[in-house]
Amino acid sequence: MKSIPTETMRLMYERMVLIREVEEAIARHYDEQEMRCPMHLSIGQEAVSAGIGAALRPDDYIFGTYRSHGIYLAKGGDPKTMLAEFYGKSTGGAGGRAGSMQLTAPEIGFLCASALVGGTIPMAVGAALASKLQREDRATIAFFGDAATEEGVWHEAMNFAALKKLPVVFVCENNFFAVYTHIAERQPSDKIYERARGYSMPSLEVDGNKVAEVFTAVRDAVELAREGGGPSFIEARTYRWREHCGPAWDDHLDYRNIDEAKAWMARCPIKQLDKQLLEDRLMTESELKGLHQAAKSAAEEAVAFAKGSPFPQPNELMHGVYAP
Amino acid sequence: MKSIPTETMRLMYERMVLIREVEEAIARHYDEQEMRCPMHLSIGQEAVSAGIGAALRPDDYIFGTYRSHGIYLAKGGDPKTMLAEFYGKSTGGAGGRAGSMQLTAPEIGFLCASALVGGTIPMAVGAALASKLQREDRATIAFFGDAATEEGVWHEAMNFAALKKLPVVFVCENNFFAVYTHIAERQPSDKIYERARGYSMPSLEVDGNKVAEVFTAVRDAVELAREGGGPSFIEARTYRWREHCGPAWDDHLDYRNIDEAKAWMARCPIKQLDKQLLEDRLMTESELKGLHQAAKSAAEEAVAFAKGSPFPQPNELMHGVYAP
Amino acid sequence: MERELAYHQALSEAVSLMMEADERVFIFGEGVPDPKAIFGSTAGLKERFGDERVFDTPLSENGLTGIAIGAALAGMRPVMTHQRIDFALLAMDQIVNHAAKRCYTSGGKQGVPMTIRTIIGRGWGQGSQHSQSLQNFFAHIPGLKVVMPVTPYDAKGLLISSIEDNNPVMFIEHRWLYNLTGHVPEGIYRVPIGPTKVFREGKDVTIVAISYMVVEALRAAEMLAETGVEADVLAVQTLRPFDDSMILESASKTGRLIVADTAWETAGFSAEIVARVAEKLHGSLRSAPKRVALPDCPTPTTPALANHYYPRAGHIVAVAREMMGLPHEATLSEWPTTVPLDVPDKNFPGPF
Amino acid sequence: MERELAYHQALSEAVSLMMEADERVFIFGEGVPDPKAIFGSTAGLKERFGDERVFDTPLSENGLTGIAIGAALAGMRPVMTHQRIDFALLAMDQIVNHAAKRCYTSGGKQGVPMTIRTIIGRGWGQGSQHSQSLQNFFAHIPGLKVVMPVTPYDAKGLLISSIEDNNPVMFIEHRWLYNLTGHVPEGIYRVPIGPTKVFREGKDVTIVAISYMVVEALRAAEMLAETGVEADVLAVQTLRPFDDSMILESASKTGRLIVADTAWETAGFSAEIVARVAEKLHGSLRSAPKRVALPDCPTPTTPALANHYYPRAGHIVAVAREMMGLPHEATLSEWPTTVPLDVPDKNFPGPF
Ligand SMILES: Cc1ncc(C[n+]2csc(CCOP(=O)(O)OP(=O)(O)O)c2C)c(N)n1
Ligand SMILES: Cc1ncc(C[n+]2csc(CCOP(=O)(O)OP(=O)(O)O)c2C)c(N)n1
Ligand SMILES: [Mg+2]
Ligand SMILES: [Mg+2]
Repeated sequence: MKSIPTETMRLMYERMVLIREVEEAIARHYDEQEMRCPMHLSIGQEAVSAGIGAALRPDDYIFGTYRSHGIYLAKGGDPKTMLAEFYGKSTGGAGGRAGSMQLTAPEIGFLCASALVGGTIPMAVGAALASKLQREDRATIAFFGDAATEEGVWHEAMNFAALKKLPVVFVCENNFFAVYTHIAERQPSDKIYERARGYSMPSLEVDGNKVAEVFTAVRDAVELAREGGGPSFIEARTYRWREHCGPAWDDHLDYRNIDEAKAWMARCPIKQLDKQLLEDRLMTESELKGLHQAAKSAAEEAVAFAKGSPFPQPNELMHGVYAP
Repeated sequence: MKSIPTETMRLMYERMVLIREVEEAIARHYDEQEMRCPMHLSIGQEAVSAGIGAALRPDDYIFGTYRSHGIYLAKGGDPKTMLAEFYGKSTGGAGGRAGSMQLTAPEIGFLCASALVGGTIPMAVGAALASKLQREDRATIAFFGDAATEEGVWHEAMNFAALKKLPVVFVCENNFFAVYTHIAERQPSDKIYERARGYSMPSLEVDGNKVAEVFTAVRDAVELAREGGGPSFIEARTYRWREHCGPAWDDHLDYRNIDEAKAWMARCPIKQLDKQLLEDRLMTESELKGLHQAAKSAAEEAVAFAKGSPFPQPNELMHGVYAP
Repeated sequence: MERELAYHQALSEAVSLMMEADERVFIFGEGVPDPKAIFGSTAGLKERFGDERVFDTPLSENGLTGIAIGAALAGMRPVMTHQRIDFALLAMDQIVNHAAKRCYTSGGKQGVPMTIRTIIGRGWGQGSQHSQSLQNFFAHIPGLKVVMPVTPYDAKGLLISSIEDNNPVMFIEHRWLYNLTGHVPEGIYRVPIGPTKVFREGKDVTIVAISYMVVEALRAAEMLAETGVEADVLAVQTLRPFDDSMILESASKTGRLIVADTAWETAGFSAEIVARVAEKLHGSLRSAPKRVALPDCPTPTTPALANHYYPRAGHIVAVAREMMGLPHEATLSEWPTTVPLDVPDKNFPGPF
Repeated sequence: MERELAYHQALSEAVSLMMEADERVFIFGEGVPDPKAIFGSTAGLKERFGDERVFDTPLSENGLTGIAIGAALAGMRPVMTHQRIDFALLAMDQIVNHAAKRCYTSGGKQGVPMTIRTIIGRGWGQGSQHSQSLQNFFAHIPGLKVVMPVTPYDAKGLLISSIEDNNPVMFIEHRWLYNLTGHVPEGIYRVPIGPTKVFREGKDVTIVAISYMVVEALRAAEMLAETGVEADVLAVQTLRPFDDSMILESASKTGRLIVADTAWETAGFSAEIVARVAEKLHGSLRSAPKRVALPDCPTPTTPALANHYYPRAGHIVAVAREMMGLPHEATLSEWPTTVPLDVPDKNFPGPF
């Protein structure tokens, strides 16, 4: 296994912190009822996004889900336009038409997110097909949750990608839950990567709370894809901290094992890396503090920018239904 | 492996011959343009149907495809009402509303066929769920072709059946083609049973031209289902002789390897059993001849019955859109 | 005093009573037994009937719908849920190609006694993929029945009729009706699938509304009454089989027709209603019929645009007054900008 | 003398020319390169452009549609086929929830330049699952374009326009038009998406028809002409965006409207056309508008019933004469029982 350059470790740490701080800011401000759209946070799952983002080139593609703040930021997305979108402002990435669930940013290669579980998986395969036809060595990431693999379209997309040996990497963020429903009520086994083996492509499992593991797996899969080696499947096992949709804690609803939840939180992807970076002397206490401070103010700046931006005008309602 | 009772072997032989003769009769009469509906023949694939039929109780269920003449007859369906249906007569199983593609016979437990590839697979799982809720030890067969496993709904049905350990047996009739398209253009591997292993259920491959192999596999799977052991997957590898839809030979279209086709025909499921039955002295030459003759006349009787039956009346057009 | 229940309570009571009365009835779907219990509409069922007859599922909309069909063919009476009608788009093959065809293509031998509960909604940033009103897809298909209850009373009575029906019923609820309360009798009673329901009588204009738009239509009728205009308000609670008799009767009485739908105007069910009246009451309308429905664009998430996307009582009032030849009254047709328009009531926290 | 092509040849020529002109164009779908080549409509493409740009697929309608969307978002111009519109029901999530929403929900940043070729049909025992006319599903959805060409000339010109369009186009062909021949110019030309096309002019009655029903409408016009009734025959070749201007013009001229559709009458696009005229031409029709479309039942396979299920020229004639106050002429409205009615022409061997 190739070692990971220091600046890559720093970058991933920085991005995990940014994701955490931006989502904490969303959580702080959400009850003001100014972000009037459903919001699915990635707090606790930052390592998966950061690991993916650091393994990609700017021209690579990502297709995500309604829970994509993390990969948007990890791919280099601007917090300002994202928050403005949540606030429904004309400065938002989609001018207030997408909200959080359909966050899209073609300018950074984040081609589509969907409020439909599994909806973007075949699109990712289609983008990979395009890259192949275009003779480009671009890689595409299909990013989705554990329950998305229960949708028939996942199967169809996996089969086609394997058949045509397309440059796509399927990254399944397995947090064991679909809303309040544990995977045990949805699949006969929670080892999704084993089922994926049936599709004639490399398939492995990584600790989704260890950013280095995620990065290494995605980097290797992306390399394989660029070389024409076809698709891969990666299951990143992690855990959602807050409620499925919204900023609150929902353990009082008693749908999941509280000890299990605590154990996962103790394995916070950021804290784990904190320790390591300090032990390995890659960063100092104060540098880390600095990063957290910077991220926090970037987040609040984004909120301020969003709040200060104008709403779209009523006469814009019908704009953009069709492309010219 | 438990041995197969002589009368079961005879029964399966008898049914294979009946299927062959009935379909040959259809082929003979089709050009008269009186059977005005698409027709998908099972000639060459009789062993799969016969093996399934002999392994079932009358109260077990089957869900099929648009290529279901074989399993209909193997489950004990009446050739007369089937032919009458093809001729669009009121004596047809569905009074002329279903034709061949949606052949249905609840009276023999053949609950549904569909012109949509894969369409009945989840229904079979649902019927199995019903049996479980009803505390009955009934088994259900989901019968479909190789291409049906490319449909997302196959994946969804497999996952749910495994999750709930339902008494259903998935029998995939792999004849390597979807219309003119070879499986190599549709799936990364032609070993479908290997992919099925990813669903936490027993999965095996059998020679679909050897009725004894099919019977044994289905019998064991059905037993497992009755005992609450959950679903199984069986891939029966066989070959279609005539064109995908219609009675003609279409090798002039040059879409498949003619030697491969010849090799499969040399392995005719009926001829193979002929030899064996004679060698094992289970039947005599004349008995066999007798069976063929009987089947042939049963087929022609069915055609005569169909031709002699009345058409439905115009005022019946809107009958049966809704159940009372 | 009469017992009052909320719409969502009426729904769970209907299922509970039917599960008690008929062991062939069971209910399943994504989230059915979870803490939120489909916005409360399946609350208590799992505790009451156990997890064999009340269960959660994988995310497999098409497969699950086929499973329901198969169970129905094998003698059960499944009730399944698609929490949003947008998700039902994944199940169109099973609903349209299979459930709707089975009875006819079996020569009438087989029924498919299944009920598909699904929800439409509006507002609160749900956006283009979580707020569609696709009832006309199903209303177009022979072999299906399509029911859209408005009140708690009708929700319970129609759900019971749907579960007892031997055909596939698309039972389409509206999220903004879930907290609506009203009288709901105890025990099993039936509201027949079919007839259009008269909510209010008036001689001047006929307002035919679907689902939540009935609420807006009744508000509009109130506002109109204040200015001396009396409206007939009719609710089409069954889109298929569609019974237009009450509508024709009312429209021939008032000579004016407004159709208010939650869906897009173009090619929606509101067109069918207008067409029926045009065909069957030719020459008897005093003014051109009009539809109050959605413009031809996907749902925007921002309230700044959504506020101008969704029709409300004020729009209906404006149309009615124009038909009556009365001057435009801004105060009646403009909406208050003080309260948020993207929630059913001001206590609604969102998200849906 | 002018070059004549069959409808299916016009289709393959359009794709061939576009693939030659624009390397971003490719075509795929179940059976596209096989010996039957989608009833001839993709004939020669694989030989010409190779199996990377012309390929067969697994049976995965929803996935393949999503793949086309993804390729379009990544700079390609996919043309995909669903050989029967019934199969497209498996892809409704990708078409309606995704393709149709992408441009709007990206704030206009993204287009989805994809063309979905799909076929509707009638007769020859195809039955309830292989002969539906589901155009109204798509006509109801903002963000989609819906095109239904009638002649070989329009098939080629509209397919070229569709492939060049930056939006998802549902391109709906009719199996019974495939052998229709007509003049088709060489090279690339465009027929604009949008306008309704006038096929024949007459002062007495307006017949608006969709897809194959235009053929029946023209036959009806012939028959009517023999009895002195002159019909305007208009073809709606674009259902979305729907331009009703020509229809309004014609209907206000003749004062009589008949709408002939291949789909079910209830909740079909024919209702939208009638509703538009009712709303915009109130009081100017001399007789009630009428729809000639399918009754509320699934398609039976037996010709004995199918013959009474599908509308033909005779039905249109009967309706027109009734509108004109002319006596019913059995000889005109009854169909010949000598020839089979379930095939487009007597040479048709079936199956489809
Ligand atoms: C097709 C579809 N079915 C159901 C839903 C409702 N829903 C939204 S998110 C979700 C859970 C998905 O779980 P998973 O894929 O594991 O992703 P996670 O939320 O855990 O990140 C469900 C059921 C939906 N949005 N789309
Ligand atoms: C959903 C769907 N897609 C496509 C078709 C067209 N079609 C009919 S049969 C067939 C081939 C199916 O092959 P397979 O499942 O292997 O069964 P076989 O015909 O070989 O018995 C196809 C593509 C269809 N009927 N339904
Ligand atoms: Mg999850
Ligand atoms: Mg096959």
